[in-house]
This record gives sequence, structure tokens and C-alpha cells, in this order.
Amino acid sequence: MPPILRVENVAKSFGGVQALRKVSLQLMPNEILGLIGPNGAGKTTFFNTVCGVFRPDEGRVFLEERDVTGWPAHRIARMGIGRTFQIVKPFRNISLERNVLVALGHDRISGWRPSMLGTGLKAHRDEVRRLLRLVGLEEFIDQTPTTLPLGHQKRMEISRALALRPKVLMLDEPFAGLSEEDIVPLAGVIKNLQREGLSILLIEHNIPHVMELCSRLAVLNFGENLCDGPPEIIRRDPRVITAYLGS
Amino acid sequence: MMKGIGTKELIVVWIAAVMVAGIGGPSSPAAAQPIKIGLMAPLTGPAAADGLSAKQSCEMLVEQVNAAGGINGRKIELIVYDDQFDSKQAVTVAQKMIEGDKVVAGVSGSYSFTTRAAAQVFQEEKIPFSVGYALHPAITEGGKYVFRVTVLGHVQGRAGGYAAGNLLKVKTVSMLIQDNDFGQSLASGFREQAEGLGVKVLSADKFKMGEKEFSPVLTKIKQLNPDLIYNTAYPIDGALILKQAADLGIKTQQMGSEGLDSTKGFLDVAGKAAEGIIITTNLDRDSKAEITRKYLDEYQKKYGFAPDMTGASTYDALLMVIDAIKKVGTDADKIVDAFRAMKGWQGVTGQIQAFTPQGEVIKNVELQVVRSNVFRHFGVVSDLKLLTP
Amino acid sequence: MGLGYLTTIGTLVCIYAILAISLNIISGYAGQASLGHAAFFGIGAYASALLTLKLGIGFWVAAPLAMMAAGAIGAVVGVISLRIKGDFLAVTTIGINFVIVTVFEYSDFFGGAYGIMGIQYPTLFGVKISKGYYLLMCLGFVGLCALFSLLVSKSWLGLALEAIRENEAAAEASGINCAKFKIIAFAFGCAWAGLAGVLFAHFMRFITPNDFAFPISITIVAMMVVGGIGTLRGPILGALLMAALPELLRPLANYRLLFYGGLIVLMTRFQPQGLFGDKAFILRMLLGRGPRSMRHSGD
Amino acid sequence: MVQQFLNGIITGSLYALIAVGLTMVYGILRILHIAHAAVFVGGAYIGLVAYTFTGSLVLALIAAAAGCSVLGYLIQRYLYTPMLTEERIVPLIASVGLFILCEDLFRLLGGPYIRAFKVDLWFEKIAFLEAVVTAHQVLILITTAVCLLVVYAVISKTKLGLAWQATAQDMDTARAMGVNIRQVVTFNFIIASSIAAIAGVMTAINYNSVLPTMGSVISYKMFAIVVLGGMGSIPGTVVASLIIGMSETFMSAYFGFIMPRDAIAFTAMILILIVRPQGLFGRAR
Repeated sequence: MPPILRVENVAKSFGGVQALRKVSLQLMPNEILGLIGPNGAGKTTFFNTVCGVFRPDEGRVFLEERDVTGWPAHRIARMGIGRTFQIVKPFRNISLERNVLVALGHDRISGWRPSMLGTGLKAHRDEVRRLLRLVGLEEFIDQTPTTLPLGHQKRMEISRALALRPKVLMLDEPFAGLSEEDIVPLAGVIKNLQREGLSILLIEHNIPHVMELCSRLAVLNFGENLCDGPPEIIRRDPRVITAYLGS
Repeated sequence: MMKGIGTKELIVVWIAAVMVAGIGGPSSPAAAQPIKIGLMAPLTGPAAADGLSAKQSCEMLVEQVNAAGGINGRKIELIVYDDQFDSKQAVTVAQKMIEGDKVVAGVSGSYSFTTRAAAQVFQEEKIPFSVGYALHPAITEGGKYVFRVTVLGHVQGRAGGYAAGNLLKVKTVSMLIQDNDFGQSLASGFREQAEGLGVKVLSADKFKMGEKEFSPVLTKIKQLNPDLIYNTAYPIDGALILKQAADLGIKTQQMGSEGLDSTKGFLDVAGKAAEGIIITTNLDRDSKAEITRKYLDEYQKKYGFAPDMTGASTYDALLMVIDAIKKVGTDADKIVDAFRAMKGWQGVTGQIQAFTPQGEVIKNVELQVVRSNVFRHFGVVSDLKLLTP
Repeated sequence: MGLGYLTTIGTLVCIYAILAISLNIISGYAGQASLGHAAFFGIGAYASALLTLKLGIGFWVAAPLAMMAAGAIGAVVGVISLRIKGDFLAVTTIGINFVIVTVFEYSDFFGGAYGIMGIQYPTLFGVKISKGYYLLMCLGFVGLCALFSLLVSKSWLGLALEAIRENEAAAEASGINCAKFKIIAFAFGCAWAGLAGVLFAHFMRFITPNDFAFPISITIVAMMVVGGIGTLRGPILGALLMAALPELLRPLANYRLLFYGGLIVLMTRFQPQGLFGDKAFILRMLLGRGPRSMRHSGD
Repeated sequence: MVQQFLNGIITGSLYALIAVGLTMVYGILRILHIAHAAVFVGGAYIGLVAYTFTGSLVLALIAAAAGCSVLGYLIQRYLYTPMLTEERIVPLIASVGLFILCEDLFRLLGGPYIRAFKVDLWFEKIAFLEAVVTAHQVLILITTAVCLLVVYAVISKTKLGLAWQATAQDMDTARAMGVNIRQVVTFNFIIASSIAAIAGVMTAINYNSVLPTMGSVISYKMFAIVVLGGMGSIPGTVVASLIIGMSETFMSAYFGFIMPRDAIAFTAMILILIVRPQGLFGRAR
């Protein structure tokens, strides 16, 4: 089976600082791949490069064997990569419904055409409700993100990413800043999404949960691939241990 | 529970009160029946100084006329509105004067673009409009109800050019042109006349009203070394031109326009540097005419400083209206005809020879020179060919 | 009060209302700072004046052409906004205002410092429109502009603009082409400002570069903010209040500008959401929830 | 050439004095402080009054700086600080309102007429290398240098200055690190306003005039400089002031006809921003 997302030798530097040096990665269909590594290893830069926020200096990115290198972020999003952010970026002053609706309507919001001015935003309320229900936020549909706790905002971001009907979901530290009782249900949500056929790539520092959730782990250090493999093997890899202890 | 009423509510109540006051307006009692004349001037905003001069001069005139018994027993009421140096407000104010206050005539103590905007309204409503010192050529284009008591910028510029070529006999000139209608119209007249007299224009630089730093351009002019520097600035800009020229060691003869005709704004700031500059204007401080002497003295007495051109011109604009009403009453068309028939009318700013059919005045242009920080008579340009627009 | 006086104020209020509503599409909906809206007001006015005077085109043809001209140049600013952001953009738009006014002022083609005169009142079926009907026509255009703004806010387009306003990175990640929509917002907002310019030029019949200088931009922004940014009623009521305010303050004569400035300070200080914005106490008072809920706004 | 260079430096120095305060305010509060121009005019008026009464330029400068510090403090404390949580455009509009209010207040108090501010120094002018510098211009150069050095020393050497730097980097982090934000903001406005006051007095002396509208060009043109310098960067602002001063001087000396000086400043700003959207010295965000 071909990988759904294939990244080959991607490099990116900012003003002389080499953030990524030839990183390669493959995400197989229907797997949860955890991307770990010490702070500053380049994980978020990697995410942003794959999602089109940055254009890579070298290397290529393939989504379902289609070369999407250097595409703008919104096109990559429409092609089927949904993502969340390390520091949450909700649309703060509009309701959860409209937050999700933005991504849900991405095929309508694609340019200037008559349907743009057509109203009918309300017609999608049921679908938005379903997406919010997936992450357990249905009851907050008319509230704005500013009124919700961080954990809810993170779940809302997942729901918003799902509204793109993505093939790949990329989560940037979904558990960071959450309490244990928030993490468990969220992990359940992620597991469920995988069962429903989604391929998931996530960055996470919470090693115990990553070990439990992911079928495979990839380790990044100083902008380079260290190794990847099943959690139990990675756990024992001496290079990984040094990388973490060394930092 | 009374705590609920705080600052915010008070503000709202206040706004509401102002609105009511504004809409209701003070309505004048019908008994006294004074003759109402409107005055628009920029009393706030960047041109407030000129607006105040105009207002003070007109108020002084109205006091004098009323003290002398008014016009045929009826007092004059001066309705003063602020146009805030904004053409939109000028239009509104013109409408308000005509419809709200039912003025028999309007006077402009304001700049060109505001006056132009208001002139249109006066013309449409068929109310005479007498313009003090606004120079824009199109002001009188509106029609027969608009008159101007000062000469056009172009004409005054020609007088300046004439003085440069024929009286001062200069060969070369550098021009500093203010980039508005005032400066441009003066400069075009000056250039036309001066070049016609064989004067060579070495440089012509534009600057914006409110400019403060003329050293760069003056440094350039210093190298060109012209016989004359002609500027079309307003008081403060003009004062800075002279001051900075003096600082740079430029000793060239300077010439300005009525834009510099201000004691407080120009002479005080320029100080010694103003010595010897010649300006074209309409107010002769050394005039023997009784009306001019009286105006200069009384203004000085009443307000504590010497008046300037804007005040004098607006004074004349109002005085002409009053004189016309004295003669023919308050009917608009009769006033207009009376204006048109005026010949040899003596005002503060000199004698008006006649009005053109367009409503432009024909009168001499006065040349003043600064000696010991005072404007003195230097000469007069009275060539009719030059002065007819 | 005379009818002509009121129609004059009314027409100016309408013109300002269109300006404030159109700026609100750019700043309120799409969240892009613009302190140079008067430039597009001017472009519309000059375009219409030149088209009708130099080419002899009728008002009804010149008006949409002028709108397009303003919209096209607005789109260029939209392109600039892709690169220059936030407060940098705000100051850049001030600069654009200056540069455009300078073009009017320094080129003889645009009448230079003398401005353009002799612009005519429009005719409809060969009949010259009177002042009263001109006001009605302006009111009609305010209605159209408001309807357009309402349609935008209720549509996918409005949703996309809101998303861009709230967070560009998240909007991109949600599949929205921020670049395209910013340009669209600027183009539409500026095109309506151009229409306001058309109405202004044919109402005043005499325009000078001064009428479109930077302080006018500030006035438009102030109308939008004082009324309530991001809403539709805010800019309309803000324009009504602030355009009428100089006239209402006329009894104060010499202290007019002082109070005008003071009122802006007080309104922004105590009603930063705008007098008619979503959290405004005036609305709550009208809706009957009473001033007690004021306590939540916290002083 | 030498003369033009000097003209440019002097213009740039005056710009720097005003713009530094503006950039400091922006650096801390992220507010486009249009009313800074009102503080500038206020300084000129206070200076004029103090000079008329005492006849001492030093006292006039001190009075102007003190008066404007109070004015700046009041603006900060009662207008800007309560607005920090609002949309960014709200304090801007409040600032515009305040500027209109102050400009009119100066007109009402000082009259609409221009007032001369004549200060005689111990010499009138120096001529060298075919160029002329007046005593006032020398004074401006010295004052600018002193003010900028003082600001530099205070910000880089004192404890409060370090706190200022931390706050300018990131207010929340600075607060978390125990920086007294309120103190820093107050300090910031006092420095910014007193320099603006000194700039006001200097401008008034140089042009021998004080008038209510002398701040109107300043109010927006300084933004071109602050933005060019990179918003919040003090060295950037000083460099940008000199660049604008120079380019205005040379443009009006050699191409005077093309455009007015204000447009030159803004055109330079737009061109540079298109190449470098974060300004000359700004950090990319």
C-alpha cells in the first residue's frame, strides 16, 4: 500500500539557522504516527512546511502520491490535510458554529462566484452539530471560543480540521496544557477518528499517552530524522534516550 | 439603585440636549426686524487667524453702523458662521444663512475653495454674495449674484510682475510657489507679465501650505543668484522663507503678495529679515483716505494690534453690501444692480474703479515695502490694461 | 430650518454613511486597517468629474466606471496588504492617501490646485434632478450599499472575511485563500467609496484635492468606530451622528471643535465597542435589559 | 552640497526628537499615539510662556518637559491604559479625538495668531566651507545628541531601562518576571513626552513661531518615520529620521517640482516597506 503522505528530504532554514535538514517521513493510511523529539528539534517547522505555511528549501511533499510541494496552505488544506495548532488559533469572536462552518464551506469559499453571496449558511447547522458532537462540544455551538476553556478550544480546532473532510489530520501537541481528565477523552476521540479511517500525524511531548495512542513513532532531533518504528522499540533506542537526556 | 446613572448616561443626556438645542435653534423675535447679513469665515481649524481677523473687522463695522442709527433706522444683525476651512461646511453654512436666517446678503471672509462652494449656493438662491479676499478665478463664474472686492490672483500676480520688471528693473527671478489655487494663480500672472517684460525665471519651486523648512530650496536659489525672489506664501511660510534666506546669507531683493499682508503672522515672525521686502496687496497703510485711517486706528484701539489684509478686505466686502442696501433697500436684484453700478467707490482697501460684468473688481494694486518692521507705501500699479481681468 | 439646509446635511450624511459602511467591509469584516479611505472617495469623485466633463459621458454611465476605477486601485492596495500587515499597513494606507491626493494636486490633468469645477447635477430621462430628489437618490444608494454589506455578512464571503480578521493562519489552514479575499474586500470597499465620491462630486459640483485629504479618512474611521465596528448599524448611525455633530454643535460656536474632539475621546473611552455596537449600553437600554447590566462592562 | 547635507541633518534631528517618543510609546503599548503631536505643541506653548516670564531658555525647557510629562502621564493613565484590551483601532481614534481637542484648546488659550518665540543666543551664525549654520541649528544638534544619549543611557544602563526593554519585548512575560509594568509605562510616557516637549521648544525657536496648528503635519508624518524605523526600534527611528530628513532635503533641492515633502516621506516609506515589510530595523514576525 502506498503511503498517504510522503515527505522526502525536506530542508528549511531561517536566516542561517538550519531548522530542518533533509527530513523524510511516510504516513501510512489509517495509522497514527507520533512525531516526538526535544524542544527546538524542528517538529512544528516540519508541520508548517508540510502544510504549506513555509515553502521548503529542498525536498518534496506528496499527498496520495501527488506532489504538493510549495502549494499555498489553503490549497493543501483543501487537498485534504487538516491541522491544529500548538498555540490554539480559534476564530475568537465568532460562534463555534461559524468557526467550523468556515472549514466546512471550503469548497464554496473557493473564489468569487454566485454561490458566495447565496445565504443558506444555516442549512449546514446539522452537519456542524455532528462535527462538534464528534469532539463533545455540541452544547457550546452558539458560544464563542473566548468563553471556553483551553481544552474545549483544542477540541474545537480538531472539529474545524475535520470539517475539511481531510485525508490526513495533523495535530500539533493536542494534549499540551490539558489536565489528565481532559486528555483521556481527547485521546479517545483521536483513536475513534483513526478507526473511522483517518490517517493521523501528531506532535506530542506527553510520552506515556503517545506510546499508548500511536502505532508508530518518529523521532526528530536538531532538524534531522533520528529513527522511527513501533513505540516499544523507540523507547529502548539509545540514540533517543541521549537526545532527550542531552537536551 | 440610583447608581445605575453614571457618566455614560450623563453623556447621552448631554448629547440629546445638544441635539434638541441644535434642531430647535434660537428663533429671533419678529418685532425688531433688523437687516440680517451673513458672514462665513474659518473660525476654527488651520485658518482660524484669518477667520478671526475677518470676523473682528466686520463686527467692528456693524457696531459703527448701528451706533450711527443703522440703515434707515433699521439695525444690522451680523450672522457669523464658522466654515471650519471645509467646503462641505461652507455649503451647509450658506444654506443655513439663506434659509434659516433669511439673510439679505452674504459676505465671505474665507478662503477660495470654501468660498467657491458657498458662492454656488448663493447664486442658486439668488442672494448677493460679496467676497472679501478669496482669489480663485472661478468664484464669480457662478453668475451675477457673486462679487469680489479684491483683485484676482492672476491680476495681482501681473501687477507683481510689472513691478519687478518695470519698477525694480530686475533681470532674473526665482519663484517659490505655494501649491494651492492662491499661490498658483498669483504665480501664473507674475510669470506671464514678468516674462513679457524680459525677466528670466531661473527657477520655480512649489511648496505646500504649512511648509517650514525652505533651506534646501533657498540653498539652491543662492547658487542661481537671481535679482529677485518672488514668493506666493501665507504669512508664516513667507516669514520663514525670509528668515532662512537671511540665515543663509542671501541678500537678494524679495517680493511677496497679499498673502504676507499680516502684522502678527508675518512681521513678528520674520523680524529683521523682513526688511525691504515688497508685497503686492490692496491695503495701503499710508493711505490718506479717511476711511482707511479710521479703520486702521479703530481696529488697533479695539483689538490691540494692527489689522491685516484679510480683515480689511472682508470689511470692504461687508461695507459695500451695507452701502448698496442704504441706496436701494434689501431687494436682492436691486442690490446686485447697485453693485454693478458702483464706480469710484472708496473702501478701506482703495478705490474701486468699476466691476466687470463678471463681478470682478477693477482697482489699483498697492505695493508696500517693509521698513523698520512696518508696512509702508512703496508704489501703486494703476495700469488699467494690467488690472482688467 | 430650511429644506435646503436639511437636504444638504442629509446628502452629506448619506455620502458619509456609504463611506463608513464600505470601510467597515474592509476594516470591520476583513479586519484590515485602512486609514486612507478618503483616497478612494477622491478617486471616485475625480473619475466621475473627468468622465462627465472631459468625455461628456452621462452620470449613470460614469458612476459605475468611477466605482470600477476606485475598486481597481483598491485592489492594488489589497495586494500591498498581503505583504505589509497590521499597524504597518495602517500607516502605509495613510501614505497612500497622501500620494493619491498629491497626484490630484500636482497634475494639471486633475485640475491641480484649482480643483475641478462645473460638474453638473445628474439628469434622469433628460430632466435635471432637484436637490430633494438627489437626497432621495443618495438614500437609495445608502440602502443598496447597506444591502450589499448585509448580504456579504450573511454569506460565505462574509464568513471567509471574518475568519481572516480573526486569524489568518487558521483561515488558511481551513482552506481559505486569504490573499484573494483581502483583495476582494479592498476592491469592494473601495468601489463603494468611489460611489460616495461620485455622489459627492455631483452634489458639490466643485471638488479640490483638499476634500479627500487624510483628515477625511480619519473622520470616516471615527464614524465607524464610534458607531460600532463590525456591525452594519454601527457605521450608519455613526455617520449620522458624526456628520450631523458639527451642525448640532454650532450653538457652541467657538468651542465646537473642542467639544467634537472631547466627544470622540469620551465615546471611545467609555463605549469602546461603539455607541451602537453589540455591547453598547444604548442598545441595552432600548432593549429593556436596563442599565444594571452595565456593571459587567466594568469600570 | 555641504549646506544641503547640513539642512538634511538638522531637519532629521528635529524629526528624531519627536519620533523617538512616538516609537517608545508604540514599543510598549502598541498604540499609534497621534496625540503625541499635541504634547509637542503643548511643549512649545509652555516653553514660550516660561521663557517670557523667566527669560531663561534652560528654565523654559525644564518647564516644558515637566508640564508635558504630566500631560503624557495623564493621557497614559486615564485614556490609553483602560483601553489596552480593546480593538487596536479604538485607542487610535481616542488619540485623534484628543489631538483635535488639544489643538483647539491651544487655539482658545493662545489665540489663533502665530506667536513669535525669539531667543537670542550668544552668537548668530557660523560660516564654514561655503555653508552657514545658525546658532539655533547648532543648539538643535546639541540638544538632539544629548537627548538621544540620555535615552540610550537610561534604557541600556539603568534598572528601569532594562525593565523597559523587557516590557517592549513582551509585556506578559515581563509581568511574569516581576517587572512593575505600571512603573515602566509611566516612565516611558514621561521620557517620551519630555523629549517631545523639548522638540516643541526647539522647533518653535528655530522657526521663531508658535501656533496652535504646528503639530498637524507632525501628527501623521512622524508615523512614516516610526514605521520606516521598524516600529518600536529606537536606533531604527533615529536612522529613519535622518533618512527622511536627508531625502526630503535633497528631493526638494534637486527635484522640487515633483511632489510635496510629506509625500516624499510617505513614498520613501511605502517603497522601503514593500521591500522590507517589517521596517528597516524591525524584527520579522
